[in-house]
Amino acid sequence: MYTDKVMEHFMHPRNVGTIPDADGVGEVGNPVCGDMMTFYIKVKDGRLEDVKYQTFGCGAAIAVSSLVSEIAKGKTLEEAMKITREQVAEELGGLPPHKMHCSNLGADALHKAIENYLNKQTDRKPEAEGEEKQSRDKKNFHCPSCDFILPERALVCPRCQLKLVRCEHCNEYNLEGEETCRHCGAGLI
Amino acid sequence: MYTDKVMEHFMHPRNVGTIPDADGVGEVGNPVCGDMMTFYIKVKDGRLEDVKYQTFGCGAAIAVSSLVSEIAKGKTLEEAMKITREQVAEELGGLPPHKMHCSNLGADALHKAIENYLNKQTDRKPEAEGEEKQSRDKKNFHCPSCDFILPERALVCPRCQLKLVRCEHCNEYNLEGEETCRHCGAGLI
Amino acid sequence: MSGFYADRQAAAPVRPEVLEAMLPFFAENFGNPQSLHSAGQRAARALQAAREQVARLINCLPEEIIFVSSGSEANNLAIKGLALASQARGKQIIISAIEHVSVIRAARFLEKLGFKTVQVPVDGYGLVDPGKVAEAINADTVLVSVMMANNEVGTIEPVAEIARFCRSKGVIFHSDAVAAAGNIPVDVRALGLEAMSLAADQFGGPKGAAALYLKKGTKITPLVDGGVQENNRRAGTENVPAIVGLGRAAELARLEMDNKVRRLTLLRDRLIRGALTGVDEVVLTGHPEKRLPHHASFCVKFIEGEAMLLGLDLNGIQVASGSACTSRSLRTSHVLTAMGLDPAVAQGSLVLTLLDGTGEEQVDYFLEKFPPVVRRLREMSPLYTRYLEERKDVHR
Amino acid sequence: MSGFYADRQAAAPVRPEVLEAMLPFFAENFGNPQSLHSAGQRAARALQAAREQVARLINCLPEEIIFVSSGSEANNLAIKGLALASQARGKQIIISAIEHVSVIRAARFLEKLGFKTVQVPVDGYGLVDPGKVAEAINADTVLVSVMMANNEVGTIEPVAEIARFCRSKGVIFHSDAVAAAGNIPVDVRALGLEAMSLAADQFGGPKGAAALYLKKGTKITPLVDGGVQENNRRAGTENVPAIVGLGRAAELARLEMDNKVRRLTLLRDRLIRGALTGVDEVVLTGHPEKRLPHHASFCVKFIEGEAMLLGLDLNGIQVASGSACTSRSLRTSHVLTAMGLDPAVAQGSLVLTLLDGTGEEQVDYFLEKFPPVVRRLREMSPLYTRYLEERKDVHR
Ligand SMILES: Cc1ncc(COP(=O)(O)O)c(C=O)c1O
Ligand SMILES: Cc1ncc(COP(=O)(O)O)c(C=O)c1O
Ligand code: FES
Ligand code: FES
Repeated sequence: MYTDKVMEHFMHPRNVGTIPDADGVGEVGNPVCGDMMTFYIKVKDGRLEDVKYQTFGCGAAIAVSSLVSEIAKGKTLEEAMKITREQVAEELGGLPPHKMHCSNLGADALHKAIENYLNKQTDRKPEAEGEEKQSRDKKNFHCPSCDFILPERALVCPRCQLKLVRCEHCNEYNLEGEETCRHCGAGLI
Repeated sequence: MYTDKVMEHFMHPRNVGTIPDADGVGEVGNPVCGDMMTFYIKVKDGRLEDVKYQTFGCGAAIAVSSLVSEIAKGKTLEEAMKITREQVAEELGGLPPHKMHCSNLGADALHKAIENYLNKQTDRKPEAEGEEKQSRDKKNFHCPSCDFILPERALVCPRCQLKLVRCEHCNEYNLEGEETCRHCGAGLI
Repeated sequence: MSGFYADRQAAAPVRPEVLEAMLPFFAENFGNPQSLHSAGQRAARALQAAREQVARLINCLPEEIIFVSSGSEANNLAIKGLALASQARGKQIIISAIEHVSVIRAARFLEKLGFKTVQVPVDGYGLVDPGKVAEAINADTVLVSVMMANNEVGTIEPVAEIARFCRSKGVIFHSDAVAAAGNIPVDVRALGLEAMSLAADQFGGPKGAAALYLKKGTKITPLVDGGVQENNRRAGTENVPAIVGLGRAAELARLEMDNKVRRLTLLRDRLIRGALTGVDEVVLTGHPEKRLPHHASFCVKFIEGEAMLLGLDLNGIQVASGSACTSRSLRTSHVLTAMGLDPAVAQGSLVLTLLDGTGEEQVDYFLEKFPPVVRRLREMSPLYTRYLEERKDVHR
Repeated sequence: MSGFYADRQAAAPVRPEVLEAMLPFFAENFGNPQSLHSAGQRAARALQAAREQVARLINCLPEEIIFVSSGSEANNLAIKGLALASQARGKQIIISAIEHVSVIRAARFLEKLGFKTVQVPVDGYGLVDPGKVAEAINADTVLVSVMMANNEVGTIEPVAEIARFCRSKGVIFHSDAVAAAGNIPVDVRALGLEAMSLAADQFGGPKGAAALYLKKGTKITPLVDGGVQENNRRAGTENVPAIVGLGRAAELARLEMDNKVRRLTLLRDRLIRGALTGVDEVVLTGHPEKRLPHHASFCVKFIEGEAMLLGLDLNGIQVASGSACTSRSLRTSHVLTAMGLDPAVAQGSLVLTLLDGTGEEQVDYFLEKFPPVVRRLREMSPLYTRYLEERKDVHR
């Protein structure tokens, strides 16, 4: 299922650990869904002097975090912010479709750690918190396959990569190929 | 599928042929259904001096006619009228369920030939014709599996031996185990 | 001369190359393709390879192949699954009068759920007229199913034309190619099919492995619900050895197709010619040219098929028949009936289907044994006696 | 020590005796059991012999066995077929919350046709309370389905009691015994079942052969419509080699049952004891005693199952997991969820199922490799770090 590169990182993950006096910490995911990642960074002269992480998740998640830490280390903050999940997946020689969301996690956690560092610098309230609060008031739509909370107007689940179809009747998401809405029973065309 | 006894009769059928100056002739079946048997008898001193037959039908039908001719020959008319399909099937070492109707054919054709002889003796119109005429006026019910014309209130098709269930709604026959009537769509309970 | 097995339509030996490919997957590479560990992933790779082999045979994408357990299951999945998935658009389905029972009965099941089935008739050769299919399509039609080749009379249907009509009207077209695939060239893209059934045991593969080709993007309701196997469209642990066998058989069929078709066509025509000239009052059933290369079928008048079959079997020759007496339900083949054959004549149905390895000497052996078997049965047939008498009357 | 395959629930090697019994039916005795000629009749006899062997394993009549292609198909046939055949009497069906997906999704299919499904909950051991099933039955109930043993947590359910309740209320009872049959004694008469699913690959037989036991006289609507095979209840050419294998495996399972159960139970308990003492914060899932003799399942806290599975695989140990990340749908096993396990804990699911031939040395090998694999993953787990800190806080 996994490429040799994934397995190699899984067997020998680089930079595992925590940084007690980290300049920035970013955490994404949630153990309820089976995945959670925490990235720790040390910044010096605008560069990532050190990157460490801890991962609770599958083999892909572990390999992703290892790879992200490896490519991020030594980069400028700006460069590091440009690391994409496509890049991560590609450098790992590819990931199975339903594991693509794990490559999100790695970049996301790193970016969150950098944002956390930047926020501390400017001493302003982290944006993310406000956002999260707001989203808690709205109705969340979940992926019918993996329960991931979907962004607005999703065509594909960012987590499990399955194609989505919205029910015209109740607005809920269904998987492409389903005939009747699993939420309200209306026909999906 | 067939017993050795059936195969032996199939390979070497006894008494095949016609009797041009037969005392009685009996024909049953109909090529449309795949089976037809004609029995010819010569009667002397109240006994079947000779029995011959022709058969259009399956291996079982051929074996049955052969066996019937063999056991009938030399018997008194009364004895011959007592030959039953059960006896025929048994002497053949058994027949597959859906071939049981072939054992009917043999005894029936023989009995018809004897009746034909008796009718000629008493010079009265054969009963059967009147019966057949009458039945043509009534609605015939056919076996849903083999199309055989069923007797009144059949529980089992005499031809293919399948169990029957009558639809309470339209009175037609269905096979046991079916849920809805194939004729009117009503539920069968 | 150890005999002549000419009932390949019913069953055929698994080819040695195919069995060899299958063997490692029983006890060594026994993993479940859904397992994430190495044993499972070995099986998953074998499954994928087989999927590619089958896809190459019929020119589709690997992910357009759904593995199932039999031709009947493929047909049931197609008919029920495509109709149920499209029922919002309409409730009429169209099939031909000579479809395999698995198509006909699947359609009958749908009738209980409110669908309507239209049966398009065939001509005396068993050919479906594409124009009649087009006529039958209305706004309520969601699915048309016409077989690629008929298994009882060998006739090859004009599916490309029918597919074209369906496409122009936006109706899904499925073809049961169980008798055809692996035996004649089949290209689902060129033919323009949305769905097609095939089965391994019809071209040297094992029993227990078959497939439904389903064009990417076509919605289907599963027949067997459950796990995520076959991309959520057919649940149940995959029968890896059988599927590996199907894949290998597909590969061999593709490579050998042209030679095989050429050779078997010659052999078939020799058989047909010999049978028609060797015995009087024998008719060919199905189309004389548009027919499967390995398929020869007849009706022998005045006698019944099962008796003929037994008679030939005693000579080491295995054949099939569509007579009423040969069927467990004691009904004459609906195919022969639909073609308008006289019911009494249809009882003399005889079907020979040749193995790839069949040789001339086997065909000639049949042609030698066939006349005496017929003669013996005719001698005891009341119908033949009647025929002879009538002929005498005419000649007098 | 070449490793330890402990995922027999997913797949197991076909037993050599079974493969040997199957082999002649690929290329030599290749006939179609429906053919009337000698080649067909040889196959028909083999089919009948297999039917008798399976019947003897579960104490039913041979004609009460319907051969199908997988456990999922058996379950779909049972749930859909029994419900559809009884719909005139009512439209409610009852299943447990921990049924196999093939049962759950078959019930979901029926919901689209107007049926209603009630799911009976389970306790923390995964046990169904027969009283709760009885409570759920109402005048509209036509079918109850509760599995004999759960494949993910090994718990053996009180089906005899549930069957008794159903009988007293005139409701059909089906049990999915795919994980149980062939592994523990199953007597359908003594248990009072109307229908039961089993699959060959769960007890040394091949993939592609399974069966539904259906009590004589019970009406069922076929899933695969078509020919008269399996007494008109499952169409399609019979997979003779696989069915012969199922028969032989059933015979062997019956003969070896007592010894096997005794031996595996000891081994299982050694494994459970060792795992629970060898690593801290590991919980047993399922019932400690009412469980399949070859089945040991755990949740290892703070780490995720797939990573553990890969880590063990690198040590030559193959296991399964019910974690969200191991499933293609990225959902946590519904079984663990229904048992009320904390969702984060459920991610550490680990399932070991032992082969008949598993030895003590393999169990001990696992017990040696298991702690370091867990340790390595915990060392990189943010949850474990947090746990250690909290524990420190407490102890401070
Ligand atoms: C309890 C149970 N039911 C049903 C099934 C489905 O069986 P199959 O994969 O053969 O379709 C399984 C599979 O392991 C099972 O364990
Ligand atoms: C044209 C056609 N369709 C369907 C089938 C059914 O195939 P199976 O017996 O594998 O279910 C057959 C079987 O010979 C066939 O010839
Ligand atoms: S962490 Fe769950 S799938 Fe990768
Ligand atoms: S004569 Fe038709 S079944 Fe015997």
